[in-house]
Amino acid sequence: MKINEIQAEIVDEFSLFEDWMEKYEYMIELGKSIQLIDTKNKIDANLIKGCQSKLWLFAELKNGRIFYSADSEAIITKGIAAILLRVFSNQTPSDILNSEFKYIDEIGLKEHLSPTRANGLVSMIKQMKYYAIAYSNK
Amino acid sequence: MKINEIQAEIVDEFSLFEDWMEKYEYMIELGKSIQLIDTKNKIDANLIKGCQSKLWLFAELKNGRIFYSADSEAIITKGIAAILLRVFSNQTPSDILNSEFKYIDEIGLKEHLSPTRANGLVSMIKQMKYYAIAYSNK
Amino acid sequence: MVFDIKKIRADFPILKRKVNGYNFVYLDNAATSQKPIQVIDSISDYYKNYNSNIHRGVHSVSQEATDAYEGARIKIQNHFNVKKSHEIILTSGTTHSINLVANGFLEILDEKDEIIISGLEHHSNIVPWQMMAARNGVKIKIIPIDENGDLNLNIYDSLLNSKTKLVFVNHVSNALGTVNPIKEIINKAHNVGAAVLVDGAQASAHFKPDLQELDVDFYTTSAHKLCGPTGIGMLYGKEKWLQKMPPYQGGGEMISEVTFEKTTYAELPHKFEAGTPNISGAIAFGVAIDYLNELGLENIHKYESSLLDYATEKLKSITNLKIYGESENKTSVISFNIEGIHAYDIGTLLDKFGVAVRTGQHCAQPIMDHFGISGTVRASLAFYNTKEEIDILFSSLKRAISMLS
Amino acid sequence: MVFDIKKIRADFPILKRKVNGYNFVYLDNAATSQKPIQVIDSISDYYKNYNSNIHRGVHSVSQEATDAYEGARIKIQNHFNVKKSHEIILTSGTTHSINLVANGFLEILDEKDEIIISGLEHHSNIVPWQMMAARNGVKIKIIPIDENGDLNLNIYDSLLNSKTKLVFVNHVSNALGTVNPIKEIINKAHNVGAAVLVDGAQASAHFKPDLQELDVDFYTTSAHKLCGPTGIGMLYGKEKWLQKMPPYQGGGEMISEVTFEKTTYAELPHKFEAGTPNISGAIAFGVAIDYLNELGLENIHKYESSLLDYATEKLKSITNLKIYGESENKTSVISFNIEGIHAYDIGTLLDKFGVAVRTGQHCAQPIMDHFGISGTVRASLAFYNTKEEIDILFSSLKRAISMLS
Ligand SMILES: Cc1ncc(COP(=O)(O)O)c(C=O)c1O
Ligand SMILES: Cc1ncc(COP(=O)(O)O)c(C=O)c1O
Repeated sequence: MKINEIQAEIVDEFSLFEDWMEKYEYMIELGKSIQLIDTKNKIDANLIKGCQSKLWLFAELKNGRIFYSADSEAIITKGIAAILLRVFSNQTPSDILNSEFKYIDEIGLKEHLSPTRANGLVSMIKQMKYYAIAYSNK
Repeated sequence: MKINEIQAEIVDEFSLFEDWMEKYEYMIELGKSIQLIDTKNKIDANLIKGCQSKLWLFAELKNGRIFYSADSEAIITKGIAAILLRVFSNQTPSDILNSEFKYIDEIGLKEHLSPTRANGLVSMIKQMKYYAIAYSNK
Repeated sequence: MVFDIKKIRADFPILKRKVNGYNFVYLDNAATSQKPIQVIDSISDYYKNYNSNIHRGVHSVSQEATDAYEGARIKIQNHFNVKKSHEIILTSGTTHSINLVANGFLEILDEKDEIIISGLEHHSNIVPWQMMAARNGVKIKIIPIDENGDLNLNIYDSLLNSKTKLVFVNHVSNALGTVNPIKEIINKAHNVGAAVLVDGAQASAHFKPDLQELDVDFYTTSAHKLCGPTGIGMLYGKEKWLQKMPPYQGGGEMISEVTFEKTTYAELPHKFEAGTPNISGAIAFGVAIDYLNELGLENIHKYESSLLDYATEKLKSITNLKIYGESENKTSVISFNIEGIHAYDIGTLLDKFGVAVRTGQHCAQPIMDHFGISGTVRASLAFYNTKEEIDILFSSLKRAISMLS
Repeated sequence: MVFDIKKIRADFPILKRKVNGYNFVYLDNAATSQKPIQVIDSISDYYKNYNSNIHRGVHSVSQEATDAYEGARIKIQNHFNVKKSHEIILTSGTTHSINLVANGFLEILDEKDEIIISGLEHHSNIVPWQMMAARNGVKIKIIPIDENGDLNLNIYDSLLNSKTKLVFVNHVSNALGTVNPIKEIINKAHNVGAAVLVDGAQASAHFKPDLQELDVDFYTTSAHKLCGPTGIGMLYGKEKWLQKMPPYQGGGEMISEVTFEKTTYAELPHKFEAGTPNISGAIAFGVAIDYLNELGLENIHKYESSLLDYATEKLKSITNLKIYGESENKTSVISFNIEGIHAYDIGTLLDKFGVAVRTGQHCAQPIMDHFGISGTVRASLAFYNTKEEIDILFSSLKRAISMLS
């Protein structure tokens, strides 16, 4: 599936919820099923800066596609990270670099993705794109 | 005349004026007739601090009474200084120390005698009292 | 006086707002206080009616502004029972005040000297001293804390000696709410000839210290912590210290004469107030102090203590909730964690219910390191909070926990 | 755009007041500007609706306050055409900004280096460098001024050499209104490898400089000079310099990690913004910039120029009146004296007529020394002043002179 299609799919899923509590419960569920970073990669070098809770991100290239894995101490951060992984994982570097991450606003994640927010998710998106840059030169 | 009587007299004089302009013209006149400080005493050591215009003050004891002399670059400051001299000059140190300088408020000088005013007149009154302290020990 | 909480709350416009659809429950008072309308209006009033630069103006409006600014200094002086008004320096806040003192001692101290920092300090009372020590080589010692969040005064005794020159302690810890025994700390320091700086940022919304009676050398606070505006604070310093210390910043106001060869500095307090100050801020700081005094700091403290007891009891009924900082003597701050749940998650969900708390290290990383945690959830209460708001905190917290478990 | 002066004046509440029974004529704009209601209301709005401490909060109101504060930084960045928002440091004003830079260069420079200060500087751009030089031994050289109040650029050329590390000049002189040829000064300094700090305190209410085009290393201003509140200002610094300079103040916000052994500093701009900043001040600073841009700085400058011409001509018709500072290129400032009459007397009587001017040295004693005078009367005009007000200045001045002669 293409990045935009995945985003649309997620927006669809979230549109079923009646209130923020259902939405957050779902995010928390997503957090539990995140593509977990391997323990050997859960090191300081893979920490994302600027979060109140630790947030690790890792990426590998397989057959021209990037596969991300992550973890966070905070389950809500982890849930949003899981959504980001679902959107960007298993895509080519160039698709990742050319994508826009905008539909997601519609599911009310915007507040978590403010550049001044202390959860590091904006830095995580940046870091995901940096990986894409790095791997597109390979 | 006693200090309070002199103050009352000055208040009387000022009460004749109809507006601030007449009052200021009179103050300027008073400035011109100030008991001028002798050139040899017009030195930095006799400068009053905190004025925008230089203001010199000197005092001598004669027959148990203090005689002040002063000068200022600014004629309005000089006028008010002249009023202060008229109130306190030719008085005994103890009378000066025990006096209150309050009637003068009634003639609208108060604005010039605020502790935060940049004309140094509050410091001048302080300095006049310091002279009185110094001379009362003699 | 009866504490008329309804009337008090009506003074604070922000308390009427909604957050995420819920009534706003503001429990982040240790970060910054909310402002009563009297304080807010004093700022507008200044700009609408008598804004002007101060001190050097000959015109009437400048004089009005100067009188109001200097009047604020006198209100602060009286509030803290300070002897001379020029011992009150108006700064931009506690952080600025402490840096001013650290700069002042830069050349007074050297590598033979020692300074003591309490283990409960905010970064603002740690980093300036580390920066100073990096320049002059002073040795830094730390007073450790115990399990309850109290300073270990026995160890403090053992750190003091004739080389000790300065001691730093906050009046109240922002992370835990511990009220430190500053009188005892000051006396002991003075016995070895050391001076003491007390960081009062967290205390002054709750207490009215008598600085002469305390005999403290330096005391500082930020107006924004006590119902005043941001960008203004004060430093009290004993005259002898303020005279001894060199000026911190150079500029207008703080000099009496400037030539390119030589500059003479102005007298206190101006020596330490370079540049155009925060005039409206200072005036509103004075109004905030008036406001607190009208309510009465004793009444405030009594009311807050009962709120704290109520909240502590309720929160303790939650399984797996651990409170950090259980000093006998604390202000209305509750720092806590729920086992197995990250503070950030709790804070995020509480916010969804309209409840504002702080999460994280609270600029006091050494305390967190002491407890071996990465942070806490901190609910800090003010005199305009109510039991009903504590109930909302409690029920929202229970729902958050059940969502996160 | 037509400059609708009536509409503009209606934005400034203070202009409606009386002083000593007369209409208030405010001609002390170089000391501080008056504030439009938009700016005043933005402060109340902040405290009534979304006051909170910033950056570290997880709750919504903290996020709103953070966004507004960081939004102000971006407004400032765009206004001055700065490349990166973290090159804008929010300070408490120009004096603070310059001291921050002086501290930053304290250990970068030593007694083999030279710095150059223009002879037109405000004390805030002299004293910090003297204080720095007293510590690191740097040699200070001065660019003298000529009779018109212009800097002597030939002498400037001769002062520059490979030892020159820093050059300081204001964009506009507060005492005389001279607009300095900063582009030329910057280029020449860069030719010998020196960095330039431009003090823009007097410029930013009149011009909108393009800092990238100027290629200046540091630029600073105070919000209170440009229709913003007191207690807030900005420092622009090129990223490479800001990274090179050590932090100025220690405290909250400016660190990324603190232990008692070691502290790591946060990234730009936070490295230089220790402690709780003047949040409401920053937001209102942004609103002031919006206000000026809505009027258009070009329009403002054009209007003020015509006011200046009108006022200069009128004042020159007064016998024995001497104007100091007659540069071809000046802002709407008239510094003058009447032969045989002290500036203080003029100022005092003008005030009696409701006209506010400044008298004295204007924090620029070296300029006064240059002209061999103890001070001047300074009338400084803003875009909300009118020809009618100049007429009142003129007639009041004539009456004052006749009273004093
Ligand atoms: C040219 C110049 N530089 C610096 C300053 C100092 O600004 P502030 O007092 O806002 O720090 C001023 C204002 O008085 C000024 O006019
Ligand atoms: C104990 C303590 N000290 C210092 C500070 C720093 O105060 P400010 O940020 O106002 O400079 C704070 C506030 O966060 C504090 O709680």
